[in-house]
Amino acid sequence: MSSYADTVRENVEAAGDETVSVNQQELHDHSAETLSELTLVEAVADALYTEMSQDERIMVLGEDVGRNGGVFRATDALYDEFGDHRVVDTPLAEAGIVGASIGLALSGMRPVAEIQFMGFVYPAFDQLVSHASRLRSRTHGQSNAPLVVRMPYGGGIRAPEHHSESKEAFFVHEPGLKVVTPSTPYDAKGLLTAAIRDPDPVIFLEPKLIYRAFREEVPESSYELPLDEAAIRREGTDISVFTWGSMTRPTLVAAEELAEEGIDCEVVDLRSLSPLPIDTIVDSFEKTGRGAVVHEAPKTAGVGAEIAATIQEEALLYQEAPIQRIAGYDAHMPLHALEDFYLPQALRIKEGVRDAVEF
Amino acid sequence: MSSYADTVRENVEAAGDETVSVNQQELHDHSAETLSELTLVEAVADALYTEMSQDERIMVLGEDVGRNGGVFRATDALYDEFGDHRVVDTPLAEAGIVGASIGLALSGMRPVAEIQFMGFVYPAFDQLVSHASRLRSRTHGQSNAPLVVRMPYGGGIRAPEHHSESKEAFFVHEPGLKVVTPSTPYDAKGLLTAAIRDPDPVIFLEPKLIYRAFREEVPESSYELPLDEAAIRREGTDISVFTWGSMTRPTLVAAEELAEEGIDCEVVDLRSLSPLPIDTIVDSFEKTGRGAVVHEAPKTAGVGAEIAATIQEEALLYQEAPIQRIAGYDAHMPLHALEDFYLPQALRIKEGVRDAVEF
Amino acid sequence: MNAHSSVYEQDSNDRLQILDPDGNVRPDAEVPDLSEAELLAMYEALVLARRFDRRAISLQRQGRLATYAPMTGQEGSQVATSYALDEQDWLFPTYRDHAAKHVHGMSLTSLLAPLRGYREGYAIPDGVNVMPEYIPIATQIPQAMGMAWGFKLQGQQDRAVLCHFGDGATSEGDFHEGLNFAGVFDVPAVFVCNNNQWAISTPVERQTQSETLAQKADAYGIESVRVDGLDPLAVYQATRGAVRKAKDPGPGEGRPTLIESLQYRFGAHTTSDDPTVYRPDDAAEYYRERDPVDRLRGYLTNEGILTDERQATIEKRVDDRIQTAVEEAESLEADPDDIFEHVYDELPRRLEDQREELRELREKYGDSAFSEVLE
Amino acid sequence: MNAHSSVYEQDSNDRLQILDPDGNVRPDAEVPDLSEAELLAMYEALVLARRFDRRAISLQRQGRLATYAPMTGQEGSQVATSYALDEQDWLFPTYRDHAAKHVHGMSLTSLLAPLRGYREGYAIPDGVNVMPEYIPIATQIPQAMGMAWGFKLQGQQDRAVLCHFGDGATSEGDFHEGLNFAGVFDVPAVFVCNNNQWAISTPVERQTQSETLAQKADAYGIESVRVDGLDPLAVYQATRGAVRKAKDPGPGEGRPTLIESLQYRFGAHTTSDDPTVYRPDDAAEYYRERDPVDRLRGYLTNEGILTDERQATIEKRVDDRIQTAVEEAESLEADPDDIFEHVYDELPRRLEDQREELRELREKYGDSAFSEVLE
Ligand SMILES: Cc1ncc(C[n+]2csc(CCOP(=O)(O)OP(=O)(O)O)c2C)c(N)n1
Ligand SMILES: Cc1ncc(C[n+]2csc(CCOP(=O)(O)OP(=O)(O)O)c2C)c(N)n1
Ligand SMILES: [Mg+2]
Ligand SMILES: [Mg+2]
Repeated sequence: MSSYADTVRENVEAAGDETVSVNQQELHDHSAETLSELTLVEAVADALYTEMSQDERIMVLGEDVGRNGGVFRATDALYDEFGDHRVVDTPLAEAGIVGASIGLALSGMRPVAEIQFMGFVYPAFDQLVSHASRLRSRTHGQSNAPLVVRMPYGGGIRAPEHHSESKEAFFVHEPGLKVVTPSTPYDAKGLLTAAIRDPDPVIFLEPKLIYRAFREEVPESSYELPLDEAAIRREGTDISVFTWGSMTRPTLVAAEELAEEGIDCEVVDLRSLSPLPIDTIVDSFEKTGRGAVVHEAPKTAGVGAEIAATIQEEALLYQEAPIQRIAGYDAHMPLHALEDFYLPQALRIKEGVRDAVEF
Repeated sequence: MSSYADTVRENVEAAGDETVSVNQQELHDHSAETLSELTLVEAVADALYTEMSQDERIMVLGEDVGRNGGVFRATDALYDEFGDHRVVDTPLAEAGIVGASIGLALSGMRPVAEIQFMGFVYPAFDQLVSHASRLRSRTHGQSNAPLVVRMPYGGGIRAPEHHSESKEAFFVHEPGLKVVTPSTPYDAKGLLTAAIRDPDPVIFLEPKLIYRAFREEVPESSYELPLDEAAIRREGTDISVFTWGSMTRPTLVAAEELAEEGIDCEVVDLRSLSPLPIDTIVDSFEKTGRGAVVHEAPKTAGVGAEIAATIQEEALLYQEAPIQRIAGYDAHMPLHALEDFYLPQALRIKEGVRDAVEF
Repeated sequence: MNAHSSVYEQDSNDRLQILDPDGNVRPDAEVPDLSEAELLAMYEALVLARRFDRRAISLQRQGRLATYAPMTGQEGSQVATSYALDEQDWLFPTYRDHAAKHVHGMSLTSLLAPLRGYREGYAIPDGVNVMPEYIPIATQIPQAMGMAWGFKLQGQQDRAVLCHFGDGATSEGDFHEGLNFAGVFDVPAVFVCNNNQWAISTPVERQTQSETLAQKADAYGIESVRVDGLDPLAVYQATRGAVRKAKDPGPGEGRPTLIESLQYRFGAHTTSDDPTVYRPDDAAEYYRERDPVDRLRGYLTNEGILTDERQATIEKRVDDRIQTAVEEAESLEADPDDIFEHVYDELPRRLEDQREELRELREKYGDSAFSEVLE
Repeated sequence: MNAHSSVYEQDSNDRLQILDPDGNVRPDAEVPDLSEAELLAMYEALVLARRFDRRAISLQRQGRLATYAPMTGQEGSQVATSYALDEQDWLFPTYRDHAAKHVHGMSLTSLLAPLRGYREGYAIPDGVNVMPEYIPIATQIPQAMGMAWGFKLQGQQDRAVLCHFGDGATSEGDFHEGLNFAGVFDVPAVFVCNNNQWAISTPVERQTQSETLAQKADAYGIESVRVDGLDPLAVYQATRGAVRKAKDPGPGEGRPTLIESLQYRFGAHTTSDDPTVYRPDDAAEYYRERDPVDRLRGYLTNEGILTDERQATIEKRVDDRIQTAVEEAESLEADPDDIFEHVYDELPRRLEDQREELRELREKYGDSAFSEVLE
């Protein structure tokens, strides 16, 4: 197992070297920077730390984010540094957390709320879709709710029921919300920084499967990545594979293995799910003429459907095969004995890509 | 205006005669039946009344469903007939209403909960997606939650903010829930009856725009329509237009007008949004080779995306043009001065269909 | 007659009252420290509210306004709570709190605009600290709490937040979560429960088995007060006290307060509602005898502050202002581009495309083509 | 030391207690009417719970179980509440209420199965009235209320529903809505708040400003009781009384009851949690001296009901049962088809296709191909 994991890591890092760095250079000159080797979850904590040091309005609130530093340590060290007025353990009440955050934002604060797991965001769904998302349009652009709601999402960690949710589509369907998810430590810091500074409400999905999967050099100072741009993680000519968050790594693994079979995949890490980076999606697809989407969420009415629908809308004449949706099944995530059979992984990704290529 | 409305009515009824009746005859022999001319909302009340008369386990609960008979009179007369133990005004709390309904179902009752407007279902979202939908799979098939959650949905009635929601996609994306919506009084009674008798939780969306738009003959006795079958409202050869609920009528109007231009639309009223009647969708599309979806909800990640994605998956070789999504914009429903510009109506439907046909 | 209203009918001592039904000061009651001018202004706001209500209902019947939630009988409490605020304080209203919004700075035109279908009325003009009306019940409560908390965190000691909601709202989870946070974070907020005894057709005794709504505050360790919501002076006093305490609590005092303002919904829930279906109007007579407008008028007349002449001036002025606002609201025009403009700070590509699509359609077919009957 | 635990430390009279820390009957206390056999059975359940907990933690450390929520210190209350139920009553447990489930009929193997990743442990065997554990906090409360309401509506006077939740759960909207409905519809439910003073790292005094959790019942017009949750006899008595009242309330009594069972979480929140990060363990010593297992043992020994020999027999029997359950749980096998089978009563076409797709992949590549490391 560990040698496989090592392979995964090498592959991903190799792929990363080629492409992420391109991306990084555009935005950020590494040479003059102090860099740390961080995991994704450390990069989240680092982004919070860096931003909170620079902007007093920023506060973190949620369940167990204080002394405990969050159940995943994503708010580690913040409590000691910034104290219990800016790093606040709230009562156990998600609607309260998000409702409070909206009010805090209105008062001039910049709240970053943590929902302990995506499966527990539903009590706050009303505050998000009826208010956070609408405040700007309701007030005719005169007011807004600049808040970030962070939550770990996704499966693969042998967690109990409700701890593996991946329902990004719920938020993508609601106008007025932005939805982003990083797949690398570097992106985690850059995207979270941008999310905090963004004037609109941002749902920040953290792929907990890869919270600690690998380390990457992350600048110690602050930097932003755009909230609406995809990253091409691997260039290829035969097929465009769209994915995000925790599915990026298995997709890259599959891509390398498919390369050995002679199938050259372009892997697009969307990063932003709302607004969708439509131009990048369409450009990539027009280049390859074939496509697949990989996500953990149930297939039906997932974000994969939107991507397929958009492509056939904008690039039908380029389309040589059905866009494959390699996704969670239309069932709930099983308990962990069957988890491996539910989640897409390199095996299913390869199979789906072959189907598209051989069509 | 009223002559226009009359046209709409005639067209719809004409279309209805051709197709719905086929459907009806299969299930139900009209000849021996007492029929009433009912509106859609009356058919809802009638279904409740008929079922409650036959099955003591059925109860209705929600805000103002009792003496007041519901804000739309969908539970009219039930209180007087069945009393305050079976027609229950609850406290103002949607999570309470749905949570209670799950418990009632577990106790052996057959609860039919009303959510006053779809825009107010979000406080109950957690109970629906974390529990109602999962009880069967969680218990390995040993338990279930046979409950119906009725709610008026959609716009076009000059209602205040939050009163025009159409977010069926949220429920379609959640495994374990069934989602149906009628577009005629006959279907309203047949589908609601089936929903009440169904062993799974059913989200029953009522198109309030057409609650009282027209009358139709509805048998007085009880009958069921299948929960997973679409109805072809108009047969045609040039393009398949998929829609449901309140968008069915403007779609049929558009179809008749397009017929005069020489475009022959097949109009498929999906009725069931989850599970989707995939075979009917694909069969119709394979016949016409072109498609459009009409819905009120925002376009992005709406049910239209799923339909387009499914078609290109299953019938790409038949596809001659992009499937057009004629949908609400990716914005919140504006207040009513701009409502007409937001909702799809015959104008936009025709335009979209022409785009598909002329592609 | 329900439990609450019968308690209420005893004019009992379980709530703060200053004026008796005729506007006489009750024995032992102390009139709040308000100048004649202030009292008259408050009274004028009451008259305005009452006449605005009547006008709005009539406009709705003529099809010139959409569904409207009347406030007759409740405007005394609304006006008094807003009078008790300082300018820098914030107000979170519901769909019924027209008078509260107006007294705290919202123009009458803004009140009418959403009823004509324009979001412009929900904009928050600079310097006016009034949120748009909240329609999803109780959702404003955690938000108001959050704003109050934010002011406290930012050291803005002189700011409080006042949040309105109804009796029905106390059943929602958001009420519970908001008030519980308020207690834990000791925020400068005043929660005003406008117990008009009905949530559409549901009487308050079907809403909860709790004897009073005020006592729900104990569950959060916060203080509460019950006040006669038909007595504007009592409501003013209770609210003013709560606002002061929010900003500058005494030793051992908490900042937040729950005020249960006991009222009665004189009319229909909204213009779409027909209360005769579900409530016998036994109680109406009783409450009409305690009408807040008449009551303050009685007091001011007794005190010699209000004369017939002044009354006439007030009525005239108020009617003129309403008339102007109606005209302004009726001359508003909506721009379909607005659908897209304020969804995000910047227009994403897809919304831009959609705006373009709509523009083209309008160009091609004209705006009137959009007003088809959908059903 | 937080406010609640210091109150607690006074062994004060604000809660029901029967045994003192050493298991002696307190002056004025009355021992519930339980036979020797019943007392011994209860004790055996306690020993089982304690040893099950230890075993589960150790299995988790060996990687043989997934994350586990320990109950040490809380099993006395769990066992006693379930003993107070009649067989036909229903139980709504959380992820921590292993002993409560077992005493009310769930096999030990079923308790372990979900921790091995099998939904089979969440099935509800015929005649066992225990719901699967609720993980989303407080969501069980309105459901338990609904079930109790349903029994009442169906005239099943002999059934009550008992619903467990933690101190943290009292902050959720679902607690509020569920208890409020319970009051309004007067349902035969017993709500047991297991106040172990911590919600993961959050102490109960940060959860609410309310002085007690029991007093929250006033907001719903329902009765409440505080009980020493480390005293199994007191918990039994309080719960038994509440169950009786649920089924057959006296004049003026309501059916529902909120029981605040004061406990202390001796260990970590779950096996993934490290409490040393956030709580000084000053309080542990105090509570360990009041350990519920030792306390009942003390009482039974004092009474001559429990001998060393019996103790040995019990321990042996209990360990054997646990061992058998572990073996059974470890021999369970999962069928990937299960992913699809129970989503709906009947398999819709798309799920059928997906089941087929997975079957084909398994056939082609073998099941082991699915256990790739994803990260
Ligand atoms: C979450 C939610 N559920 C339902 C509704 C529909 N609704 C509008 S007003 C109302 C009654 C509100 O009663 P109350 O809180 O007492 O306020 P009042 O109208 O009496 O001022 C209801 C049920 C809503 N607006 N929001
Ligand atoms: C709705 C929801 N939010 C958050 C969580 C994560 N979580 C699991 S247990 C827990 C603390 C629960 O505390 P309490 O109710 O006191 O029960 P205890 O664990 O102490 O028995 C939290 C926050 C959850 N399971 N559900
Ligand atoms: Mg009310
Ligand atoms: Mg606890």
